[in-house]
Amino acid sequence: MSTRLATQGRLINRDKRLEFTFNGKRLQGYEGDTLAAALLANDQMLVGRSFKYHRPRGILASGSEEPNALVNLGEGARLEPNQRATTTELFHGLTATSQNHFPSLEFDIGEINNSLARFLPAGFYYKTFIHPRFAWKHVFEPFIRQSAGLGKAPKEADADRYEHFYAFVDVLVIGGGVAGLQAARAAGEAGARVLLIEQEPHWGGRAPVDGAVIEGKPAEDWVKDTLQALEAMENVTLRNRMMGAGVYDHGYALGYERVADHIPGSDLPRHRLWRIRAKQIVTATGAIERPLSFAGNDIPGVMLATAVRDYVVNYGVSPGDRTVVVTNNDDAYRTALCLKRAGLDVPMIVDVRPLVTSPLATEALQAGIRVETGKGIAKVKGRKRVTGVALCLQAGEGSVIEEVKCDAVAMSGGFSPVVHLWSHCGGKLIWDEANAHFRPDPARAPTGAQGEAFVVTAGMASGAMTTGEVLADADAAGKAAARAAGFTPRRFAAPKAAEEPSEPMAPVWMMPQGASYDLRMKMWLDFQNDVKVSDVQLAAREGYESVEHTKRYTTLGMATDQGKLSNINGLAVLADALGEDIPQVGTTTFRPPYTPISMGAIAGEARGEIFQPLRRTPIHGWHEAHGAHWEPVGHWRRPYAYPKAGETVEEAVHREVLNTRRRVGLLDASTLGKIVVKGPDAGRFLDMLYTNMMSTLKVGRCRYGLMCNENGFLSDDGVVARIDEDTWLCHTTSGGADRIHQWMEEWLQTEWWDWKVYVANLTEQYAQIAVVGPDARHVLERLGGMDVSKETLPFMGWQEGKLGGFDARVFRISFSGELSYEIAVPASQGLAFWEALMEVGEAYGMQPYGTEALHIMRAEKGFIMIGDETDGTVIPQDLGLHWAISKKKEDYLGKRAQARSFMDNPDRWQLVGLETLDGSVLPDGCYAIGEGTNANGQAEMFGRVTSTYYSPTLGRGIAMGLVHNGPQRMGEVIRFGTPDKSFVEARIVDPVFYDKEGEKQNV
Amino acid sequence: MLILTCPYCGVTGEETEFAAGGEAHLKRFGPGSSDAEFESYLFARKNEKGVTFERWRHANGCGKWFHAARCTVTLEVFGTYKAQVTEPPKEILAAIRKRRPGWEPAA
Amino acid sequence: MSDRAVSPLAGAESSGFAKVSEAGLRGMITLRGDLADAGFAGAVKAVTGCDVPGRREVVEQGGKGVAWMSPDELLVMVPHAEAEAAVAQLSQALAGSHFLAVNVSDARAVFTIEGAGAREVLAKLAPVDLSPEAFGAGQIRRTRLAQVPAAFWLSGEEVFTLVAFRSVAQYVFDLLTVSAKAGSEVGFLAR
Amino acid sequence: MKRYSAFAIAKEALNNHQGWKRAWAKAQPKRKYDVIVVGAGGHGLATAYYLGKNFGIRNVAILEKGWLGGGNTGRNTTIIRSNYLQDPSAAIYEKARSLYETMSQDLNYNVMFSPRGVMMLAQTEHEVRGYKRTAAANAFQGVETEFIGPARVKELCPIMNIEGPRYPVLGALWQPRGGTARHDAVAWGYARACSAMGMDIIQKCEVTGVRSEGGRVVGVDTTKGAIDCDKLAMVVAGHCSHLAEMAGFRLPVESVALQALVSEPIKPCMDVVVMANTVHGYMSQSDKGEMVIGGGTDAFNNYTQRGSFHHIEETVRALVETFPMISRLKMLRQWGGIVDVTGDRSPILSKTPIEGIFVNCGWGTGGFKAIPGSGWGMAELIAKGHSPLTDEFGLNRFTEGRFIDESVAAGVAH
Ligand SMILES: Cc1cc2nc3c(=O)[nH]c(=O)nc-3n(C[C@H](O)[C@H](O)[C@H](O)COP(=O)(O)OP(=O)(O)OC[C@H]3O[C@@H](n4cnc5c(N)ncnc54)[C@H](O)[C@@H]3O)c2cc1C
Ligand SMILES: NC(=O)c1ccc[n+]([C@@H]2O[C@H](COP(=O)([O-])OP(=O)(O)OC[C@H]3O[C@@H](n4cnc5c(N)ncnc54)[C@H](O)[C@@H]3O)[C@@H](O)[C@H]2O)c1
Ligand SMILES: Cc1cc2nc3c(=O)[nH]c(=O)nc-3n(C[C@H](O)[C@H](O)[C@H](O)COP(=O)(O)O)c2cc1C
Ligand SMILES: [Zn+2]
Repeated sequence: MSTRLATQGRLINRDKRLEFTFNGKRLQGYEGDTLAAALLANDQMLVGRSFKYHRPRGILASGSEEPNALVNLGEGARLEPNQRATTTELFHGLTATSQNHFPSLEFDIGEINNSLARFLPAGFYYKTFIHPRFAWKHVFEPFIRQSAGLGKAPKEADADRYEHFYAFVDVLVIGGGVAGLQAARAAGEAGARVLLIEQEPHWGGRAPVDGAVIEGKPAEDWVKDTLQALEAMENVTLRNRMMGAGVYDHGYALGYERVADHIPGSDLPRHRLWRIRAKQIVTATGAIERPLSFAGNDIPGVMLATAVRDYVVNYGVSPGDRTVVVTNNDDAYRTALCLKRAGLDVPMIVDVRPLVTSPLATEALQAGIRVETGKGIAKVKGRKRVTGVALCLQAGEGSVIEEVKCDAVAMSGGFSPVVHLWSHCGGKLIWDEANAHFRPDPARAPTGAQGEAFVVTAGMASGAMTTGEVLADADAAGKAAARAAGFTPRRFAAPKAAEEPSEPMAPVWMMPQGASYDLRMKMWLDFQNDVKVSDVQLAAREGYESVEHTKRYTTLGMATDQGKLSNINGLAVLADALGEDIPQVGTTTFRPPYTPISMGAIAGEARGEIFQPLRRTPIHGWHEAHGAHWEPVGHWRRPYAYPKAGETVEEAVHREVLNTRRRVGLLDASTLGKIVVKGPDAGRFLDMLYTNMMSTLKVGRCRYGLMCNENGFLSDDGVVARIDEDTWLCHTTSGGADRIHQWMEEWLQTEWWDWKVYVANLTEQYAQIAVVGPDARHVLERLGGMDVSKETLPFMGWQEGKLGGFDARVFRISFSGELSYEIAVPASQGLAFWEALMEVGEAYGMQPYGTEALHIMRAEKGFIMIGDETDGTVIPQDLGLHWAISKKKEDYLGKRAQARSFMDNPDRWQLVGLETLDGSVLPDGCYAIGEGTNANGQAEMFGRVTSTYYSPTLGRGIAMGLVHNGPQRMGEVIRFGTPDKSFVEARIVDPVFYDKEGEKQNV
Repeated sequence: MLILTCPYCGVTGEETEFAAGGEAHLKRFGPGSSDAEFESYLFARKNEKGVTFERWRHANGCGKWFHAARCTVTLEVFGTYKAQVTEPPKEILAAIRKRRPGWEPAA
Repeated sequence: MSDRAVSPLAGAESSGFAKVSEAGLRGMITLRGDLADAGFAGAVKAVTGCDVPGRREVVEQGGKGVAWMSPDELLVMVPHAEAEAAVAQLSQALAGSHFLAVNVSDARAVFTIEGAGAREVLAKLAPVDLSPEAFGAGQIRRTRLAQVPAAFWLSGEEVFTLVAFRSVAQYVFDLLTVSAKAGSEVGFLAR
Repeated sequence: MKRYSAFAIAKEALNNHQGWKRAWAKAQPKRKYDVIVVGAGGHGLATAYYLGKNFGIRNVAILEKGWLGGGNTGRNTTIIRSNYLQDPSAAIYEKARSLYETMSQDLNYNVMFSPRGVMMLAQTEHEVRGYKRTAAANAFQGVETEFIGPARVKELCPIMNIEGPRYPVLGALWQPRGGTARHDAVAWGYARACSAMGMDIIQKCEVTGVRSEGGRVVGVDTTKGAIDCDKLAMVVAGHCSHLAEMAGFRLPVESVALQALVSEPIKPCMDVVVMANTVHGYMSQSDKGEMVIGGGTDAFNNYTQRGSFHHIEETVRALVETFPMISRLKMLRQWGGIVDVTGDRSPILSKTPIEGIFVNCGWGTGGFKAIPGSGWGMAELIAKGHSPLTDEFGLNRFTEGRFIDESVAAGVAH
């Protein structure tokens, strides 16, 4: 039985009872409990099922290393799968369910895998399910997938919110045990800005549980005093419930603060992800106890010895009435003594070491505990709960000497420093023979921005094993970090701890040493993923010799605990199987996060409306209020069309085209890029940027221009206006504005830095509105204030002045083929100007139109669109734009590229118009298909559709496309293939479908 | 997550304030250059495993392009310098040699 | 036509552990040129009454101000209605030299973040050390605010002025508002 | 080689699995080989395999500086599809995809090819057009794809939020027989088959120099000594520039870090692979239950196998938007790989300025799916001097300005 004790429980508040449910059962715990402690207090040792064999599993540990006790926490929009019960703080109303079983935790049909375990060794699926071929997809894989996964998949969107925080410190100390506290103190006293973080809700780590004595007082008191001292320091910040999740390059560290996990439903952000930039990082992350590998070490009731102690001391919970302790080191004796003190029975301490005479052993003997040395456990008895252990000689093959009844086993295989954070960014390890663990090699620390070491370890994380060593090491680490961050440490001595003499541990990787196969296939290394000693040995035998191969072949260490308990044991077994030394075999790579962190925290505030910036023009609100159907264009959102009640989007588009062609339309063109280029060398500069000549443009005039990249491909186009002698205004595509502005800056700063040119991106300074259609001039005349007649403002001219009282710059340019004005007014007045236009336009039937109508009208005129006719592989020559490529210029960006053999070749796909024979609309993006096939058996393709629309103006489909030698093939009928492999015939025609002579725009 | 110092505005900021811009000190080849010269200008990258000279822009800051000498294996930065030069300045070379004795720039 | 001119969010406000407001229209001029040139400094002084600020510095006085944006660029601040005139005045004063002066008032949105928690509101969004030791009065920082560029400085003891692009004004306002949500004080910068 | 089967397992089970032999032999370098392949990733191993299988060239060594399959082959998000736009790409990726269909049988090693279907979301009009174009091209390239509407997207992937709020799903390019495979198993399966043909797979053997005489390759120097060869295939992904430098030429390649992450395992909830390129993230669920997630690359050259965390952030942000239910899942592990990105983002399978040296690189962020096709073509190139699968992927395309640009339709190449 596991149960609540009447005494002990330093972390719980017995005055405050909390109710919770587990698998629907209503249970009670105390404030301060973890869910695991509360479950144990309610005798709920069985908490889940393992991944592969569905073995019954109990609570094994008391912290973040726990592999078994994973639950579905909460429900609905607050369901969180795979939550570790050992790190979940109990709160009132908590609901949890166990995972990975059907129909119930107690009776799980998946357990059949357990009886088949012999047939399911590591990597069995690589060797089977191969034949028949279709069966993998239809039978085997669905079966394997059904059994995949642990926790339930949430179905709903998350009800909580998350945020980020940027913190800059001199010294970040990770881990708030006595080592972390002392390191923070030493660094803080030196004057460094220190942030000390601890994943648990309380401070002090192991020392108070272990009964350490520091500066003559119990560790608990020393912790309290030290906390007080730290809190008094202005330059030190303490933060608990905050895990050091990862250490990255240049002193970047992630802190995962669980702000409101323990108070769900509060209005606080659930998690806060701290992005910490530290000059120096101290990892004082302690050490993790290792399990021992004996048969049945996974049966509920077998626990880590320190965990057993934690439950008794911290929560007043006893995991069992009769606990057998099995160990290879002195520390587990503390557990035995602690149980004894709590009035519980410890029938035996099983110690693999031949002779133990340390003070702790003496104390145990004095307490009346039977100590069996040189022995091990042959196997644990029981299925869903330990009922006893069989004792054997450690040196032998497992013949049972004696059976001992018990309901719990506390095991200790020694301690491994928590080196994860040290290793994330490249810190290297050394093998410590005496303690049989890897510890950080201070000579090969992670290096930072200047190549300097930026991580130091402190305490047990360094491999220090007694409280005295821990404190001395931590004090030195804190001082070293402060010094490296540019501070002078104070010369205070490190605190002293009472001596803790102990006897050396004895590494034991298998119990007993000569265990048979049957025993080895019952010795769990990775509890969650069901990897056993026999599996690692099999991997080695089959040549998966690299520790990385073993990991991937057996899945050792790949579970949610990332092998915190299993990795060292596993690689020791591997080394043994290979006959190599452990350090030679090495570890797998430690990767962030230290323990899993929520996706919500990573995404932070970026969800819903602020998932991404949404760029709005000054007229955005008007469009919204008038039913715009939106289209994302970069981060902008532009009206695609404005459907009226009862109208489809397509109908709206057609109406907008016709209305603009017949009367007058209004377009919000504010997103167009507007870049001013000024200086004595501006003309020369633009001549390099554009394929055509811009230096010769007259003041007051506009010219359409093309820009290519150095690879020769067309990258942007737009109308350039010359403002004055040394100033040009370049319009770019909406998507191109920022890119082209940066492109200009790049060339000016990095290539032609001696040219006198300044550029500025004025895109957002202006609202730009196109007034388009036969009545456009009338509308502007109504507005009044400026002469917009053909004579004063001819096609491709611009002028500045007042229009309807607004400061306006009016360009007579046309992307539709109609009489058209584009008018720029200051953005702050954009909405007012738009509304003024709507008002005077009413008499002319003016209606707004969206981007789709714009696209159709430009296609009717045969104008190219960047992104449609171009795709990054098209050069201007392909588009028949030779007229826009200056022959006179020696150079422009892209010119040399266009002289390469493949581009200089006249034999390319070139722009033409396309008309289906039946007037239908060619499908988007389809290809012209020839008769033959190529060497790879693909049909010959010799052209493709780049833009295709139904033209409301012409009442039939029109298209543009790139066709092999297209312009030489006018009139030819070619076939286009559709995705369903049928064909549509189309005739090659001139790409200008409407008003070829340009009479409509030139009025 | 690198930190870099912009030599123009002096800001020392994290990588997200900057934009990486590829190999530094490329010589532009235009009309009249050979196919090989032009191809190498556009494509043949040193892609050094070790000390590299590269371009960055202070995108979320002063907007200026600058150069950095960085190691692609350790990610340490030896220094940053202005973009208006055709080769790394002496101080930068010295800073590199200080930490990489005997290092010579690749041809 | 300033009576028809509206600021991007019409002075929207929100309050949590700091107060966030869209600060209305400001006149702003991008001025590029040789910052070390005496004539240049004179023109700036004539328009704003301020000296050319040092690297990453900002000066404000009497509703006008100048901020250092880059080695060849200043942001000149004047009342919104005076911006065009200021551009003209600068252009006249600098005529003959190589410079650029353009009105960017309407390309910007301006915010203030006020209160003891203002630093933390920004520190949730910008990768900048916002401790008082690292960032004080008279400094301007151009940086990234979540996913957009922004610049800010201290206009008072606990008042930040923040400038971003107009098109993302709503996004910036929403970001600041969420960051400032009451109860979510971090307690790191202001303890 | 002992054949793998359920029967063999049953038999071995009774023998306590003591009878299993090494999957591939431990080998020491011989003095000389007909062909040396540098790099025991998927592409190197597949190249060797098809040299042996299709051309009978078996005096082959595969040299690997670390552990075989430990490069990008062992750290990729395993997406397999062939719905590429340009002819040469569609040809090689479809060849690969079709070889994946029978790979488990061909190699007698279950690589768990899972043709569960891959969809690439269209979330802007531009993407809709791009993917319709790809579907149209694929129809005539022998690649089975389809442009599907939002309702079908939702039906295939119920956990997706197709309504936005920011970028509603307008449709998707759907390749029903795209999918995933067990990445490590691909490397192991090929290694086992190569070894069975008598080839030497030599691990922990780093090539440190390339020797040539009169413009012709004669051998390599390695950490296990000098080895001679008639032909040399460099198939080392992110390290190709480094090897090319040893041989004295430069490649149009840059090495950058690409990152990925997995969530904790949950019960099956997603039967297809989804790529969302507008917001930039992609996700699938592995047979073990983790959500396997990938995103973009760092823009600077990097050889560390670590990347910058803000890319993880962007990716996760995008996917929480697309799949709101993952918000309460947890990231279990993140990692990086060094990928080799070329000037046009398409691979290079080519002869080189040094006679006898061939390079296979530049697969960048998307070469896992190509492994068998690439090996097939590369083997033919090495054995016969050219291959229809590789002809268009030569280095000369950069001189000529003849690019194979895939980004034009899809934006990304994974
Ligand atoms: C995070 C990530 C996600 C990806 N996702 C996908 C995906 O979903 N779908 C997809 O199709 N592709 C994906 N890719 C790309 C894919 O992984 C690669 O294109 C592919 O694995 C490359 O295989 P390879 O055999 O060429 O290289 P690698 O597998 O990298 O093998 C090259 C080998 O060469 C060895 N080597 C290097 N130098 C030497 C030397 N001097 N001497 C000896 N040996 C040497 C290396 O150790 C390595 O083992 C992804 C890549 C990454 C990093
Ligand atoms: N049992 C033994 O054999 C033995 C031996 C030596 C010392 N000890 C005791 O253990 C103490 C060791 O002190 P210590 O401070 O080195 O270790 P510790 O284990 O006491 O403290 C480490 C602390 O770091 C925290 N932590 C770990 N990873 C973290 C992360 N990623 N983020 C945030 N917090 C994290 C843990 O929650 C813990 O509170 C000694 O004082 C001694 O009493 C025990
Ligand atoms: C498709 C895929 C699935 C993975 N699943 C897991 C997993 O379930 N658990 C885990 O720990 N790692 C998983 N990994 C990550 C690997 O552990 C490892 O990080 C990755 O292969 C890179 O190797 P490295 O971290 O050793 O450098 C997975 C990797 C891939 C490519
Ligand atoms: Zn700067």
